[in-house]
Amino acid sequence: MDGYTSSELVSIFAMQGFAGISLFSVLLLMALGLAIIFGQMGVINMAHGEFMAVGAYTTYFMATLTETYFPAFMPYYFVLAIVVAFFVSGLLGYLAEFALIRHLYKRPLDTLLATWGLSLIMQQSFRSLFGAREVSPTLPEWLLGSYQPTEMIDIPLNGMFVLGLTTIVTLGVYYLMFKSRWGLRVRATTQNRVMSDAVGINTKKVDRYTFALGCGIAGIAGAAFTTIASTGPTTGTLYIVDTFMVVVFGGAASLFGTIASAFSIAQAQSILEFFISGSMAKVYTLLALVLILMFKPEGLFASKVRR
Amino acid sequence: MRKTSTSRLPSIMRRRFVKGLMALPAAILLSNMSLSVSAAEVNTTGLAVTDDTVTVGILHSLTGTMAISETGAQEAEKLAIKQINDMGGILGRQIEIIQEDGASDWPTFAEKSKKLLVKDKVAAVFGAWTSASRKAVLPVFEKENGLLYYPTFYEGLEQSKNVIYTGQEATQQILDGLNWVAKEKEAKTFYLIGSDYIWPRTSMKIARKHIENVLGGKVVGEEYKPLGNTQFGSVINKIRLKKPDVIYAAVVGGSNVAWFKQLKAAGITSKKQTLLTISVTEDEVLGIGGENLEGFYSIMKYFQSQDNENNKAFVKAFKEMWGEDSVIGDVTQAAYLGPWLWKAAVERAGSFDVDKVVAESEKGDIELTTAPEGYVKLHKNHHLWSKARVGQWKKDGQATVVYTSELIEPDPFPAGYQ
Amino acid sequence: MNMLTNTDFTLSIEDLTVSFDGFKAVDNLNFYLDKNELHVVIGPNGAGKTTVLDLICGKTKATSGSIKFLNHELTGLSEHAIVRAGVGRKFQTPSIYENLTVLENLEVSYPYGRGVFGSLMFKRNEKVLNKINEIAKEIMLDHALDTEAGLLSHGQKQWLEIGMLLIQDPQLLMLDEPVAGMSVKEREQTAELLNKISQGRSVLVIEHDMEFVARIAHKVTVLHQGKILATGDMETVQNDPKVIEVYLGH
Amino acid sequence: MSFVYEKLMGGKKGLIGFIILAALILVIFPLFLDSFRLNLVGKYLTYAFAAVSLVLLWGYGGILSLGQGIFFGLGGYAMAMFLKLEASSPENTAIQSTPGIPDFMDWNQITELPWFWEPFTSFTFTVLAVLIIPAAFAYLIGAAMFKRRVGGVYFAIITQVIAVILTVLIVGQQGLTGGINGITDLRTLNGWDITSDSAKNIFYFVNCILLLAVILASRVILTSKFGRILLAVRDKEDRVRFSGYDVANFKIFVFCFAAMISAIGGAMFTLQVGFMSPSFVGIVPSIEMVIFAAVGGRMSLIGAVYGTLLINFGKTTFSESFPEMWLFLIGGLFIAVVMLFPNGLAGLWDDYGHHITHKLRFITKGVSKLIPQSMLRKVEDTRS
Repeated sequence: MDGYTSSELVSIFAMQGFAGISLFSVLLLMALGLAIIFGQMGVINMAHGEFMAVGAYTTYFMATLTETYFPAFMPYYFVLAIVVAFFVSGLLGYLAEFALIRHLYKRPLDTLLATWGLSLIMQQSFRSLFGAREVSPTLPEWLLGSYQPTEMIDIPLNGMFVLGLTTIVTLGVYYLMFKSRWGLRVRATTQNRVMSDAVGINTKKVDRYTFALGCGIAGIAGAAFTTIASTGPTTGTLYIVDTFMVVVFGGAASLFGTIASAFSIAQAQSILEFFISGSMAKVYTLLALVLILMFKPEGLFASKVRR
Repeated sequence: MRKTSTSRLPSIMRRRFVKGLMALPAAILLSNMSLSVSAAEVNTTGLAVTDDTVTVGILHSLTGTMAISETGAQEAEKLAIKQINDMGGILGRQIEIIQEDGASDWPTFAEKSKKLLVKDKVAAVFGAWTSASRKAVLPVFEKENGLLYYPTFYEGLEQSKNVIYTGQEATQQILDGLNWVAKEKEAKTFYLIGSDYIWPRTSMKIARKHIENVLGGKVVGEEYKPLGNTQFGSVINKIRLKKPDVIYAAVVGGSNVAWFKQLKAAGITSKKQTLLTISVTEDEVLGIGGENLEGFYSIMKYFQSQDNENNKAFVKAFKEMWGEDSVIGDVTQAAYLGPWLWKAAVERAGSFDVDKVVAESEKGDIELTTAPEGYVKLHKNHHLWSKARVGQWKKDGQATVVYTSELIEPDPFPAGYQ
Repeated sequence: MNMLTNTDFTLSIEDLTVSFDGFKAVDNLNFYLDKNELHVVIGPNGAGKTTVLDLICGKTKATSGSIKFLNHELTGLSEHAIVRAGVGRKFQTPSIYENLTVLENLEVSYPYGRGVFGSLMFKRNEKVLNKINEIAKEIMLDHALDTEAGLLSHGQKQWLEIGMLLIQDPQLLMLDEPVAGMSVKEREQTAELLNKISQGRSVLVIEHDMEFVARIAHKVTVLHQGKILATGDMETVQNDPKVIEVYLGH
Repeated sequence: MSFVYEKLMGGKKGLIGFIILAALILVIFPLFLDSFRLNLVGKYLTYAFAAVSLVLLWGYGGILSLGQGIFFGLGGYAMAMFLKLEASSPENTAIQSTPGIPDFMDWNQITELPWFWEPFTSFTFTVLAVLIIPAAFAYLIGAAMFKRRVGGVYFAIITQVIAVILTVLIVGQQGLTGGINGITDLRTLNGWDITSDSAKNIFYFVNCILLLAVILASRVILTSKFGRILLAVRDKEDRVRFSGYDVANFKIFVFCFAAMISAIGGAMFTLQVGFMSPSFVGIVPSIEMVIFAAVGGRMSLIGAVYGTLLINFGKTTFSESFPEMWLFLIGGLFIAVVMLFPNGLAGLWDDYGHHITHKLRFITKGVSKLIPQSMLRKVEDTRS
């Protein structure tokens, strides 16, 4: 790397580091919902990407609404949109659990197929409602552009926003799943349904709300995603494999594992992309994941369980 | 299947332009056009031609990832056909449309094109968008001796008897734009970035040869991202490190949106950086958002803002038929030319027979003076003579044309660029 | 420590330890099983009984220590190799193929055609059928050969699983709670069955039902928190103050 | 004889089912469909190979592979490479800067045929490659996964990721593979024009016979002790292991066999359709193949063929008439099959089919007596 001044290299290094962290926060936000649904409940939700798209479309809808009727509210709508996205996706998740998933808890591979069917239906619904074109909400000014700590360093504002959002959601999930009374019930239910029933936990209710929570978080991820990319009917399918890889690689039931896995995948990919072409970077990253999973099938941070 | 309207906008918005549809001008029948020639005379090969109708096919993706891009093209084709019908049709026959959905899936394109040619016996097909779909249908058209009007600007390196290419081949689009940026912006160093498939790669190959051999410039980076990729952080940092005079981009589809949003977020805007792209038309801007593109340049043969009478009439008619909110990009305009070029060739041949229509087209003197982009002429090699234009994007999603070339001869197999 | 390396024990377990994330489920265990001995392991819940069986048959990997079967080291072998060496194991809940008939269940367990191609070429000949009939009679299911295994009663399922082990003629048979969920009559029949099959092979049984243990055991070992508390005949063990403490103290 | 009857045909019920299927695809379709539709059916039947392979793998073995597209694609690509080399003779490609190599290589500035393309000039090698390369690849994946006891959901996800990797690789290395366009414009097989109608008809029958042969071979496997062990592994893997079987070997074998079957389908696809593209390798086609098997009935080899035909007919018909409805319908069908009819068409047939066959036999007997042969021919004419 000759021909570059050291301050140039330092700032590139800093920005490259942030690119990795930014990818990390995106992956983590996508994976959190799935970590709950797949990791805690054992449901393979192939429609997870579509629940993200629901969040993204909700944001788009809110943006259009605000632009048309309350233009003065534009700088603030985005925060509200995230909350609405959470509830809309969550509500749809609640309904999906009620209609489909609850009949399939004993057949995990079948949840995969049924949710795939669900994802097709959702995709067509997006197309019928919003059209085949990709859409992008108009973002508030404060989300555009970059923060310049020095002359040469630009830190994207949307990346910082997603990072912040991811931190909040992660802490929220941690509190909810591991510190709250409700999280205890969820974990009890997933570990021993019969026993949980016996000690008076309404396991059906727990299932439904857990699934809804996972979908709701997917909705938040979708909303956040509109700051980075556009949304189309098939957007969800683009992310589903990456999302599953993060969760599986981290060891399905471990929140810390999901975080570590998102971090290592993001850094690996972002660094590889800097040195080799994009396509091959993706191939190498995925290949490495598959190889590692072959040697450690239970993922990075699965705890040893006495069976 | 027959389809009268496409749903590409939220239904709340759609209601508005249904009214526009109703208000379409009544059919203007030019009676002198309806020559009374029997079907047997104008059709010796068993095409779907009756004494008062002729059937054509439209084959674009209505579903799947490509539906986004192909919507405009099929709308323009339907507009042209409607206008031709209102003028009395072709050889006194009204054009009927059979539309098939390619579903963004190449094998489906092949299957449907075969159906259109073998079962429906259509006289011509307007359709295909991606290179891959064209490659998939090409053997079918050659085998069944069909006629395809293909609207997309593409990589060249092809010339089939059975295809008329109404978009630009790569050299037409690329070379003049590069000359312009080298001269106007005194650009010496270029960073090439594209999606990873044949069109960007071939275009970049031509661009690189032109930059290195003709302009005496330097390519400081060349990068391809998988289709659908939405992460450009690392590439943007590489670009920052190389500090090119010009970023030369051919990113497509959903990636395009991510690419420009992230450029803007990284503080790379037109204030500091010249960016020239060959993959952004008004259609793409709709998704990317004008604010993310403001000040960057596209090279195309057509921009919606072009100021001439043909274009004003076209834009007005298009909006009347498809809604006030619709935008028109380069491919949409090229698709619009297809039915008109076919009409001209059929009328000169006095027949719908594919061989005769192709023979007329290959004479190299079919011209359209009414094309929205301006004057175009069909070359012997099945491509169009056309101009290259550089447009600078504005916040409202429209471009200002800042440069227009001379009429460029199409050269699908450019010597020195292969 | 390796004094006993070459012995005539069927099974000798020495210094066996396994820990799950620091929790020692089996802690430095030493245990020996004689030829033709029917040995019962008892102990409160969580004592590590099932884990010991898991370790012997290779389902769980030991952290340290050695398990020798007829002087062959078993730790490190895969499950199927351990089975082929002559160790059979019945699970706590009956583990049979519910969609196959009794006959097919026994046939799948028949110790020939165990390789991929062997199984493709395997023929159900006279010899196989005779053996199946013989075993079926022994486990009192000869009348139900064509019944789908899922339709059997709970007790019959337990017997079928024992039959699936017997057909392989193992030197060491390990049974995890063989009479759980059985009626009084079935218990008696099972006790008889066990006494019969323990002739000519060693049998290791885990059981809670003291009455049943008393009926069948040659020797009893009490396990507590992964360690051996007492070993001996039923009477000795029952009178051991440490054992009484463990069982009553809880 | 009893071997043939029991093993190949699966007894009386199996025999009838097999004969009906054979009659349908070998006699009825060719009689009643024009060459365009027949060629379409031929294309669908190539997917049926993959669906049949999933019956073995998923229905019986409980191993859900979401990567059968990998093997379908490998088989298809092997055949396409051979045909492309034949189509790229120096005379045909004289216009290129390097004549004699496939056109897409020339566009990507490749001036020499890559080493791994060389052997595909031989037809014998190609046929072997269609069978062996996918099987060997499946062996690698299978050995790595099953020996490490990766199964169930994890296996499904990992096969899916491998499908993604392969797709990205094919698309990214377009100079070597033809990229996203795939390998197109295949015209002749050893000098014989494969685009002609007569060639397509011959391929159709070859395809049908291969498919029927694959079904029979699968039946031999399923009726052997191997088949029972496979079922046993699906239901109680541990028990099988503790009966002294090396479970991984059984899984590897069935995975390799399934890969080989899918690859035959892929090769036949290339021959009949005239090109191969990465859009058959990825996740979506792989999951569609599972749909075919699920709709047909995951435990029924013959059902898989019907499932494939039904879905594809549906897809073609609906996309011609109501493209918007198609995804709703297929999505709904998928959910319905999983939730309401886990045994698919075959299950419905078992529940209600006997009444129908009974009635049908009665009707056909009556009809054939009532209607003169000439009229039957007339019906046929109006169809085409």
